[in-house]
Amino acid sequence: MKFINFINNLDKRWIYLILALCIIIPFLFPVGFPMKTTPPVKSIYDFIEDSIPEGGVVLIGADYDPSTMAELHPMAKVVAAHALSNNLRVLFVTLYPQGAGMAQDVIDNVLREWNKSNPDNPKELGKDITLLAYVPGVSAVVLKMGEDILQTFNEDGYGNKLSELEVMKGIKNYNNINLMVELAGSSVVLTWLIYANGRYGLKMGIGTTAVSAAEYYSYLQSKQAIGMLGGLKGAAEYEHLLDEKKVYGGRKDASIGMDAQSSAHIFFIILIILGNIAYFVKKRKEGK
Amino acid sequence: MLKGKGIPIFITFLTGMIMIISFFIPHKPFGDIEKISLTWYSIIAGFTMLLGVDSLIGMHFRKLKRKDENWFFSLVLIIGFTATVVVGIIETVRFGTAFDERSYFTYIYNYFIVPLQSTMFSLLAFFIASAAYRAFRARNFDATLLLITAIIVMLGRVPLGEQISPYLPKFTEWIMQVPQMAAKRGIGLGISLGALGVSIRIILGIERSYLS
Amino acid sequence: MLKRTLLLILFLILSISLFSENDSLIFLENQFPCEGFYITGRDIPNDGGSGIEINWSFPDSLDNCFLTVLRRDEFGNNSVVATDLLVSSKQVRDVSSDEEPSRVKDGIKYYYTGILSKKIIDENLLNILKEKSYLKNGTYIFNNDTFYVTSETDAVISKASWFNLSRIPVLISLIIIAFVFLYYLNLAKSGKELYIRKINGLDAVEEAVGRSTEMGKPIMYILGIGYVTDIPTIAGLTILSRVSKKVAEYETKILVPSYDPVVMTTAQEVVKEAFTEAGRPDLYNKNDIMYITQDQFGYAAGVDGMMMREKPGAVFLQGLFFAESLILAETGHSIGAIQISGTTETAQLPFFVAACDYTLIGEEMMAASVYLQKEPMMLSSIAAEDLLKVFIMLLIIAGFVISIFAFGFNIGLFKNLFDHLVNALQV
Amino acid sequence: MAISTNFWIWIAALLTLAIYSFLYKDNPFYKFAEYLLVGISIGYGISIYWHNTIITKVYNPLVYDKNFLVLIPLLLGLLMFSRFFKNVSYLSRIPIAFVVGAGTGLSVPSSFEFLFKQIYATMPLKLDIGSLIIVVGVISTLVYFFFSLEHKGFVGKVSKVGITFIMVAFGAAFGYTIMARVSLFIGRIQFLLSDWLGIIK
Repeated sequence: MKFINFINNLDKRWIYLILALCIIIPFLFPVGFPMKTTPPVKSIYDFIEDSIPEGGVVLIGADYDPSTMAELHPMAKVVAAHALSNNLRVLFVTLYPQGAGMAQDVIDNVLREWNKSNPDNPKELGKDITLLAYVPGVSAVVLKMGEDILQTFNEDGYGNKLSELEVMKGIKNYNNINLMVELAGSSVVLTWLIYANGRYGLKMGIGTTAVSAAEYYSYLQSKQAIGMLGGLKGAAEYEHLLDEKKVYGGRKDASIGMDAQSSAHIFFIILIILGNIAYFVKKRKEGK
Repeated sequence: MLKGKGIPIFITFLTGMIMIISFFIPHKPFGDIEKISLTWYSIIAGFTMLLGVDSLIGMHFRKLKRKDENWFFSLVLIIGFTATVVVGIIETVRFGTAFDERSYFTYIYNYFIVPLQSTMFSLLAFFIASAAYRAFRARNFDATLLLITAIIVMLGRVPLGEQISPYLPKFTEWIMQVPQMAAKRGIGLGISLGALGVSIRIILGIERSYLS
Repeated sequence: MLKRTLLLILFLILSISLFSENDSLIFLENQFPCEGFYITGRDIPNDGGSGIEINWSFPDSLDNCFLTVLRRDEFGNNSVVATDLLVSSKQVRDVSSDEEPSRVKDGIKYYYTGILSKKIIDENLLNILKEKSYLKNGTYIFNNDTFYVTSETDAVISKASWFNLSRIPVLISLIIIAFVFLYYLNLAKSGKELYIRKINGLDAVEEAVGRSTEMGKPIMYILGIGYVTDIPTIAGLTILSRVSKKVAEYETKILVPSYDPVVMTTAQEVVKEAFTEAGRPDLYNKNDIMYITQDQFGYAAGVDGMMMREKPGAVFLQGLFFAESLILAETGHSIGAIQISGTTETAQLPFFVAACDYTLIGEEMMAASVYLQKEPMMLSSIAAEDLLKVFIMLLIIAGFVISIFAFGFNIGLFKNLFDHLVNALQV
Repeated sequence: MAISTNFWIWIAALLTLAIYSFLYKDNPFYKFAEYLLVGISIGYGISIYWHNTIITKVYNPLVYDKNFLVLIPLLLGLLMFSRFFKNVSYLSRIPIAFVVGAGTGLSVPSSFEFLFKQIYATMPLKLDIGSLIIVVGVISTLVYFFFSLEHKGFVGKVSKVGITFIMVAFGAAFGYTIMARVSLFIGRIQFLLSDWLGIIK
């Protein structure tokens, strides 16, 4: 009864405290709630895993900014890490100036984590991975890349001549790229789908925010995209898949975020159930 | 005559009618009227902002002078305000615009305004919890329904829901697309009719409380 | 024979003349077959002028080609309208955009030429083409790339329309609605009694103000983060007028923290007038209606702090609210105030319902000032709104019935009917 | 990684904590952050206003484009100051009347557009149980908003159905939003633990 009374007169601050803990603890001690992978995520993973020969090229479009970073940043990290683990080459491209900072952060992070967990197979900037310099023009850039990537950019995002970089060896245009994964929360995804996929037949996967995911489902159905990562959940599923391979030790941002989300949601539900139990017990007592 | 309500009510009537008519006439000058009136509003609001600043800063000056209980915080407010304006002016002189990346004005934005705003915003995570705790009680049929849909949708959004049943996320989507959408449209239709009612009452001068 | 020779000479002269201007631009004929491709231009209907739309028709084989559109005006100035459009996009509009102010002027003759290419067009080529006063239609080669120049369109003149024909359905319904409103207005004038149903939250206004006065606490009225041009804010101001009249009658204090300075000044007028009407102009204090800041979360922080310190007994949240709605309502709840909220933002209503004692949902809030005043003229507008609701319901039911016949029984007549109905609704 | 040595990160972190202290109770730290935010944001607002309005909407058109039309809102804006002088303070009603007139006038056509869009969206483009539920839901919700009829008898029953729909919608919207709100806090935690304390990499 004491407990019921406590619940009935619960001070909000207990709720605040427990909620904060529910969210903070997964960051310090990742839980790893079980997760089912959905077909759109699995098909991107499988494509990189099985359909690209060693030395193949994955292009990642980083067309997002800090406002959607929470959802899309983990995707960029995990896809890049996966490609490296299969000894593929990774190129980042961005159509917006803010994207360059995002991509550089991903490259730094992934290289550092990779080399820490795989000292016997080190990866290098310029040899295995790089960022193509930002060039204004959006759809014009996408189109030019279909003709000649080296001419479109000239340099990488760090000021090196592309023609001198090992990572660019044998890459002329989209024909030499095995898969493009476009990460964006805006309609720039369509630019890539229409021009790069539509005109040049570039194989594409999409990574987008949970809000925009519904919008792009039709492109999966029409087979214009081979797969899609939707929001934190999509990124977490991918991390889960990569984790089973046990080759990469980087922090699983999306899974942690998802853990925090899940524990918060569970807490909400327990809270509501407790509140109702207390409410009914009290009502019955008062009814007597 | 100016002191009465007649002239202002006529002005409201006239501007209101011009706005409505211009919706149907793309020809100049009517076609641009919406854009122009929004520009005008921002100019008028800009001047009025000085009244606002006068109101706020004046109040805190008075508190400071009277050494009110919270005078120290009023001082913080006034310093924050003055410093931002002064930095804005200095950096405008230095870089041509205060919004330059090297400008300290940008620092104020990035390291004061952004964290304060986003932390205020994130308080919602807590408030939504306490509101849910209090409000989601199965008091009657409707409240129970509210509670159940909330829980279903909440579960359908996280992986846990999929573990419980693969249909849960789909059902969530259905709730959002069908019953949720239906009520939202119904409310929306009511709102647009209500807005029409308010507008017509004001343009015709039936409702004049705003003019005192 | 003579004709052929002449043609050959003409061709040579032309190619030489082209050649002499630029080493790499070569004129060829019929190397890039583009039969069936032609472009047309026309004034954009129903606009305010300064706009021309260019359409083209094309055979499927050109689906994947690029089209660049050039414009020549009657004075011979050339400019580029758009480059590298996908042919399958069918249309482009030559209008002013935010970045580029109006380039098309009304009343001037324009001629458009299209350039078809398989690859995206070279910047240098574009500059060369821009310099030319006239381009013969046919196929050219530049740096080994072939491209095809269409023949020029007829002269196109842009003009402004005096009436937007696509908005006729709106005009018709506006006229109908105006009649409905006027009809009820007349009814009210002739003295017919009009009814308004009970609105839950509003009967509590008196109680909230009264209880707050008993406890010796002020009232707080929050108008949200809208501007005076937003209808919910205006509705909030009209409710403020009625509430502050009660406040004056109870001789208590009303605090109105504002987000927009124009809203603040208007609120000052409203409260002052309400106090005067209630016969207590002496109680009015301009400083109680104060400005906070025009920053969504700065405003929320300021109002929250004010609530914690002034501890109002009743909090009204009436106007336009976004994410800050729950921040304010939860703080209001935690100080134990009676809260009456109302907004038209459907996304925020669930939070108000959860955190406040009473919530006016959407239209209820718009009708609140009528409910609080209950003047016949005001009531008439509510009755008119209700009649319109009946119209809308009938329309929706009719649409549903027609669709049953159209899709369920597959009757062509109803399919047409349904299409007409749907088209009429697309504004 | 270790704790940040960047002065600005520290400021942002301490201000973040000051705001969170409000969850415990109102206290001087929160007050400090609150007053500072209000003060800075209003200063920032004025600067933006100067940049966006005075320069781009008044000065430039007046000086470069010789667009004297902007003198009208300028005058209307100045009339707002009449409230500083008791004997002409009624003049401030003129700009208010203009602004309210413009707002209501603009809302009439846009309400229509909204109305048409909502009705259009309710038209069942395909025939299934979902469309039927939508039609029933929209109509019963509208009945709930009948003001000139007493809600009893048939109307009362239908409006009850309307309330049910409204409640389901509110529950769903509430549940749907929780994730986004929790994400906001996750974002701040990431900032505190990673950028500031460096506890997590």
